[in-house]
Amino acid sequence: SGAQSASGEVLVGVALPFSGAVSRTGNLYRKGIELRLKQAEESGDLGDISVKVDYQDDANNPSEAVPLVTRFAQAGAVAMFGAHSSPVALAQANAVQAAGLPEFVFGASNSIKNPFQYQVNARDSEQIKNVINFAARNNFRRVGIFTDTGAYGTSAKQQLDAILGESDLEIVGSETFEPNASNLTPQLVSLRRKNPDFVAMFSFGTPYAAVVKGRAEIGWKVPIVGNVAAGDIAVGEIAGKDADGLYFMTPLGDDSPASRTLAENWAKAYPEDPLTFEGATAYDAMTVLIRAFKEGGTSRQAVQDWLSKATAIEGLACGRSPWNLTERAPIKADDLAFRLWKTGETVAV
Amino acid sequence: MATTPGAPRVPWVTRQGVYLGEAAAIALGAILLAAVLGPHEAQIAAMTAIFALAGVGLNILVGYTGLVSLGHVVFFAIGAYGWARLTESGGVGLALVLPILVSLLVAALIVLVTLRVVGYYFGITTLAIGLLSVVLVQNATPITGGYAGISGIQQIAVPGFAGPGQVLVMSGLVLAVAYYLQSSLRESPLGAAMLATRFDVPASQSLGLSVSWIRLLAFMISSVPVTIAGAFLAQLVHYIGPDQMSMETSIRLIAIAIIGGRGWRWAPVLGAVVVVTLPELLRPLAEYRLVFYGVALAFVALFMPRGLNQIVTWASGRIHAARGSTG
Amino acid sequence: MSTVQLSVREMTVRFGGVVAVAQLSLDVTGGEIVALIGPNGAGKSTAINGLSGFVPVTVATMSVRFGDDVVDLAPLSPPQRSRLGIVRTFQTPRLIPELTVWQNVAMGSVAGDVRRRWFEMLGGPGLSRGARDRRDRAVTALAALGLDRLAQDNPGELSLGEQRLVEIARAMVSGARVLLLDEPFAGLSSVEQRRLADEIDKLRAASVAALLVEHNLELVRSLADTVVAMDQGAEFARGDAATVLDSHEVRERYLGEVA
Amino acid sequence: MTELLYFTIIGLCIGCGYALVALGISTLFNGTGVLNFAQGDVVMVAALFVAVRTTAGGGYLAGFLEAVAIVLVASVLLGLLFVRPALARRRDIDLIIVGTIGVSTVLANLANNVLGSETYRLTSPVTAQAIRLESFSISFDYLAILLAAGLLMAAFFVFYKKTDIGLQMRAMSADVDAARLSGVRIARLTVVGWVFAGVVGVFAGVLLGTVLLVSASMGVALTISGFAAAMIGGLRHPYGAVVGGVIIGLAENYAAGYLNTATRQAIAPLLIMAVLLVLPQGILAGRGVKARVV
Amino acid sequence: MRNDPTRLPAALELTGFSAYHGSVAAAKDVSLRVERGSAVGVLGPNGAGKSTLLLAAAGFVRTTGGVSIGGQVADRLSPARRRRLGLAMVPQERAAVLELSVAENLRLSWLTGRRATPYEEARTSVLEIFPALAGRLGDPAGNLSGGQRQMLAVSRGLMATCDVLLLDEPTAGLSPKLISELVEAIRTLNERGITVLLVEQNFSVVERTCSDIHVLNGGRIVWHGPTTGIDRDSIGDLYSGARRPRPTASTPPDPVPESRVRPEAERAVPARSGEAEGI
Ligand SMILES: Nc1ncnc2c1ncn2[C@@H]1O[C@H](COP(=O)(O)OP(=O)(O)OP(=O)(O)O)[C@@H](O)[C@H]1O
Ligand SMILES: Nc1ncnc2c1ncn2[C@@H]1O[C@H](COP(=O)(O)OP(=O)(O)OP(=O)(O)O)[C@@H](O)[C@H]1O
Ligand SMILES: [Mg+2]
Ligand SMILES: [Mg+2]
Repeated sequence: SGAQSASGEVLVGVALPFSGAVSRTGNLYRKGIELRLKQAEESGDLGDISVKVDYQDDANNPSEAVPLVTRFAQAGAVAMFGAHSSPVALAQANAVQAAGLPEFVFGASNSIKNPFQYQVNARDSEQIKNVINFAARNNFRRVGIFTDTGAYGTSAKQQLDAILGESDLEIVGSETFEPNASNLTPQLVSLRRKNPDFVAMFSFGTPYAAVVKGRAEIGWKVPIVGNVAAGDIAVGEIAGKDADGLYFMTPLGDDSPASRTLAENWAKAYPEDPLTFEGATAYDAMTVLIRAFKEGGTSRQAVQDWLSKATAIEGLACGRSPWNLTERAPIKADDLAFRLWKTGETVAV
Repeated sequence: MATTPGAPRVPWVTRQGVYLGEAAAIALGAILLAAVLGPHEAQIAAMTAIFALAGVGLNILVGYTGLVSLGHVVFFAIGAYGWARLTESGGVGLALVLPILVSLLVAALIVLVTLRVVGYYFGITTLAIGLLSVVLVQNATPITGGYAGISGIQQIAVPGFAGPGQVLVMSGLVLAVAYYLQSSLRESPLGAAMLATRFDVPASQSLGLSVSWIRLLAFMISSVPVTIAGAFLAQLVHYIGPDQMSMETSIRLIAIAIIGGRGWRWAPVLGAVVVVTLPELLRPLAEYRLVFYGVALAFVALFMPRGLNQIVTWASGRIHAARGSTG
Repeated sequence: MSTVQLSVREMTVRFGGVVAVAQLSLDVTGGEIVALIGPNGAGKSTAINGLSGFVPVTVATMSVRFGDDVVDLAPLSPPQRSRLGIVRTFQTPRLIPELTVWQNVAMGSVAGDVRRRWFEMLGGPGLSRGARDRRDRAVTALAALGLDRLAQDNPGELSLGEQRLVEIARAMVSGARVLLLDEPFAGLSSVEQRRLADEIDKLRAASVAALLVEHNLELVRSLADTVVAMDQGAEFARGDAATVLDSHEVRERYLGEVA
Repeated sequence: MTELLYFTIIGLCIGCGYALVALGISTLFNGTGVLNFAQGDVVMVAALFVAVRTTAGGGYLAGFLEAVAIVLVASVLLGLLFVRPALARRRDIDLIIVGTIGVSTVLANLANNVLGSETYRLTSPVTAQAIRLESFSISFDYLAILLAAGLLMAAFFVFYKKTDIGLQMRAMSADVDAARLSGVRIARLTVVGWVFAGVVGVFAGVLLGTVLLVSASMGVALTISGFAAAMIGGLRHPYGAVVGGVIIGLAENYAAGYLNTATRQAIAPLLIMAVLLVLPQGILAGRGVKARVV
Repeated sequence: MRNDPTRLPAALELTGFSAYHGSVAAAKDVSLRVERGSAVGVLGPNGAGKSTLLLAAAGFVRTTGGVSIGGQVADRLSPARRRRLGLAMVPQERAAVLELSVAENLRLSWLTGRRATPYEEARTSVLEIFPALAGRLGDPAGNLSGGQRQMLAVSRGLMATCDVLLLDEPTAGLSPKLISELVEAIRTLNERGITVLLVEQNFSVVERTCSDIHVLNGGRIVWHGPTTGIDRDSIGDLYSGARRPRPTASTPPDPVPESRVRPEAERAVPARSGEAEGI
């Protein structure tokens, strides 16, 4: 348990994929955490607390991720970051609760309900509500659903069917695809047969590139609305012009002062890769944790208490309104701004 | 080499006592570890014991019969999901027995489908079966919970132990039993028959051994420990999902048998230590830890065909020699 | 023990175009040694393969008789025939590499034990007992062929002749009622040949039915009661050793002596 | 109607893509008797390398040549790795499978750590050109794959059936002992076999990279498709790879276009099982009289 | 002996030659000399070390001592090199690649040989000796009968168009008719100046072909001399109490470990590692 509160040293565990297919995303999160910590140490707003972070590779695999929770717990960590994908978060739920270890998770699934797991990415349901807003704004009625068969797509698909089903949108078609499939055009063709006004696509990063490429190959001009992951810079790099007409949402506004300073600092720290929601959410989560240390205390119990009661955390880069952690999912639908890919760049809409 | 003509010195042929002793040692070791280790170490130890248990199955299949299955994750899944679902609706007893029966059935089916397929083709067919089972797991949402998997799985409570320790004790005990049975199987007529079919089909047929039957038996026997291991994995992680049922898991299982020294009775245990425990100890290597794992796999498979057994026999040979020279 | 008789009528074996065995009929009775001779490629081994079930054949009848009850062999698989007591050796020895020599020989009687002594796989005292008497049987069989010095070796370390002898020992312990021996003497030294000949001769006393394929005519002459000579799959001479071996056709078609 | 035509053409090309991987696998198998679970990763390394170079501003062809050089070196090293087991006649399939899987793990993770975990798509000189039918456009990249598969298959056939080295390699893959006793230089030819497989791998890499996403983690999926193709067609048969590949390519595309993705995922495994159940040696292996066993 | 100026170099000469399987010397301190165009017989009980001796001379087994082929020292040469020097061998086991066709087997053997005569020519002359093979050129060697395989094995030896031919029990499994034809063939080889070292169990074959005989037992030469100097029965006496090679205390210095060409030998488990025990 958090006997650390006496000493000035606190341990924070980070279990993210640093190897394998999604290691790039894992490293983006890590950069966000590191940047925030560096600033905190420089600006001295950590006071006498010194935060030590233990970064471990969970290979995005539940069987590896769960032992890491006990590892951190045993080492006396007072909080942890983890779970790039929802299954990992679900697997860890039991362990974090047993250890009383609060965790910031990046998985977006709605089935993550554990009182110790705080989802710093917008839940699927929130992102999907935003899809409805999008349709309303462009007065689209007929929606085609396109999701991958992996963790991201499948967890979103249930929500899509449910929420869009209740909305006044008409689901004309629903197709799935393998994230690493050699070719996606057949599914797109059969989706086009239903001629939807637009396609709601939920997946992670690079498959968006494959899809827009496929869309170009079959000569289909339909607009596609993706989730936050559609903003992955790889999409622009790979698809270039073909990505035009692909919309995505991001919790990262560009109007708030916090977001602007973050953008500057990030550009200074990591000139090679542009700021995306991954870096930003991780950065914000670390900010929250630091607040918890200062205002709550540096024991697990204290951190958990503080987080579970935090109703309005100001000055974060992500989200329009202050974070309310009582439902453990601070980013809501209208915290998400829309952006659009244009010739390899993203523009606000 | 050869002995003096006339009276051949043929060794004491079975070592029942030895195996019993070793099995007991495994069981005691597990209990001891569960008592002294912290939760994290206990979790790793339990994971090792679980994979060792599964390794017993592959050791029998690969080591005795020479069949390479890249699809044994099927039985892993049956065990895990079986336990997860059946314990939800009460019956622990049922959750223990039913999956095993299902596995035996599936094993029999697989063998029937692949009866005429041999060598690499067999390996690839089982690989296909493994892939199919993953697709199945992903799509049979009512049973498997699809990609979200099943969380909050209960475990067998062992009085006097906490958390992972309980699983460690249970899997350790089962492992001990499996170890003993595996070792005596090796020396029983059936074990010898398996070995014969592994090396020379016509010869074994001329000895009256029906290759298909032996294959069937071997496959069914090997499926049981893997199934039980699956159930223990579900108990240890309290969650089960498709990501744990990937082809990579199947490969791990074979790797355990090969690295340990397929056919050797200690292969599952030592192999599991290398394949499961070592990577945890290698965490300092960060992203190069898998590179190391791969190198180990390739090296052992290509240059140490009898795996760790080779090292052990070599070492014991050295010891013998030393004794000889001194005394 | 009831007398055994293996009999086949009009056995034909085809491989694509090749007719390896044509309309061959044989009777081998317990206590009798029948020799099958003929030039290379005559179909002798194929005949043995047919009788032991290793190649598909077309036959009028193929059966084995134990006393009064007759078993039809045609539908039986090789292992089934072997379990009936029809045991063969191979022209090129086939031993199990990972077993020592005596264990290889012990394999001769393993098939029955897999069924009768299946409980051994659960360990327990039964295992040791069964293992011990399998071992003893094996070692005596090896001693009979003067191979006991090899008992502990690995088949991979044996010379070809040694391997052949071990395989024969394996066939001997199987308690076979019918033995099909494919060129057992090939590659054996004169000493070993004599020793093996004695062992095969003993089979008579044990009222085993033996079919012997052999090119060494002296041995055939000394061992065989009946000799069947075949060429290109078809039988061309049959009778007791002396008459057949001295017959004109055999000398011409087999020995290649032009009369 | 055009849809069906489109699916068919794409299926053909993708299938030939699988065939390119499969050809690498069966080249090595027929040359050295080793079934290589790392072929997909060899392909990946080539593709990823070219991708990295081109994004860094290098040319497609230059990258291709550099990739050839690199893979040549790697193949020689790999070949040397497999010489000792070959000489020791260590052919147990379990050892070969685990050994090559080990190699695959090493390649995949090294690529991830050295070349990075980004995802790319190659653009070749002909990427821009395309045939159009109605709204569909089929890039020349696809046709290049079709062409390459055909040519490599022919080369493969000529090499093994007509050349003396091919004969020696076939002997070696069939029976190392006998080959050695016949004076075949095992060590040398083992390396040669790996080099050929490597070169085929580079071709597969640079061509496939233009039609699917390239990343360090793509190897295993490629290997599996390659196996499916090689096995269904028949490992020993020169045309096996292409026949098998095309069958899978078409099946997958029709399944995805007219049924659903679950079926598409299941179709290749199901095909493997169905085909091997009926023809245990693959479709094209059934020819000729069954070999003598005893 | 080697550096005796009065004699021209022997076609094949072994001096103080030992061959090892692991630490076991299967042939010990053998010295023998085969003159150009002559045939020498090696006899011995089973397990005497005959095959090992031939394999060692051809470079497949770890050895100590001297080998010279046509006067050229070959101790360190690889099997392939020795073959190209004109030393061809017909082994007792694995003498053909069963998966390849008969024709391919012949070509393979010709390829790796010296290629003194063109392939077609060599093949026709070989098929004259074994017409039975002529009809089977297209079939897989594995489909041949035992004796036909033996014919193929010998033919392969001839295809290598060599100076020295090592024959390991070439008549095993051959029908009497073919045996006499093979005897003729060996004689003609000698006339063509090709040297033959013949391992045999069939004494009459040796009698009919060889000028000299070496009798091997327990890895050592226990008798050697002209063929006329010995008869069947006295050979049998030399065999009696057949001794097997024993592990030698001092393992040989030779660094290159060559594994004996034998199926599965690699998998052999030493009797000590109890795993293979108990049936
Ligand atoms: N499985 C097979 N496929 C094709 N041909 C075969 C097969 N088995 C045997 N043959 C052919 O049938 C003929 C008879 O073969 P078999 O082995 O019976 O001869 P054999 O009498 O044993 O000769 P040998 O004395 O040389 O052993 C040979 O020409 C052989 O090539
Ligand atoms: N790979 C091996 N490892 C260890 N010992 C071996 C090996 N091969 C052969 N031996 C032993 O070496 C001795 C000689 O074997 P070799 O094959 O040379 O005998 P041989 O004279 O050819 O007998 P045969 O006439 O039966 O062919 C035998 O005692 C055999 O046990
Ligand atoms: Mg024969
Ligand atoms: Mg020999």
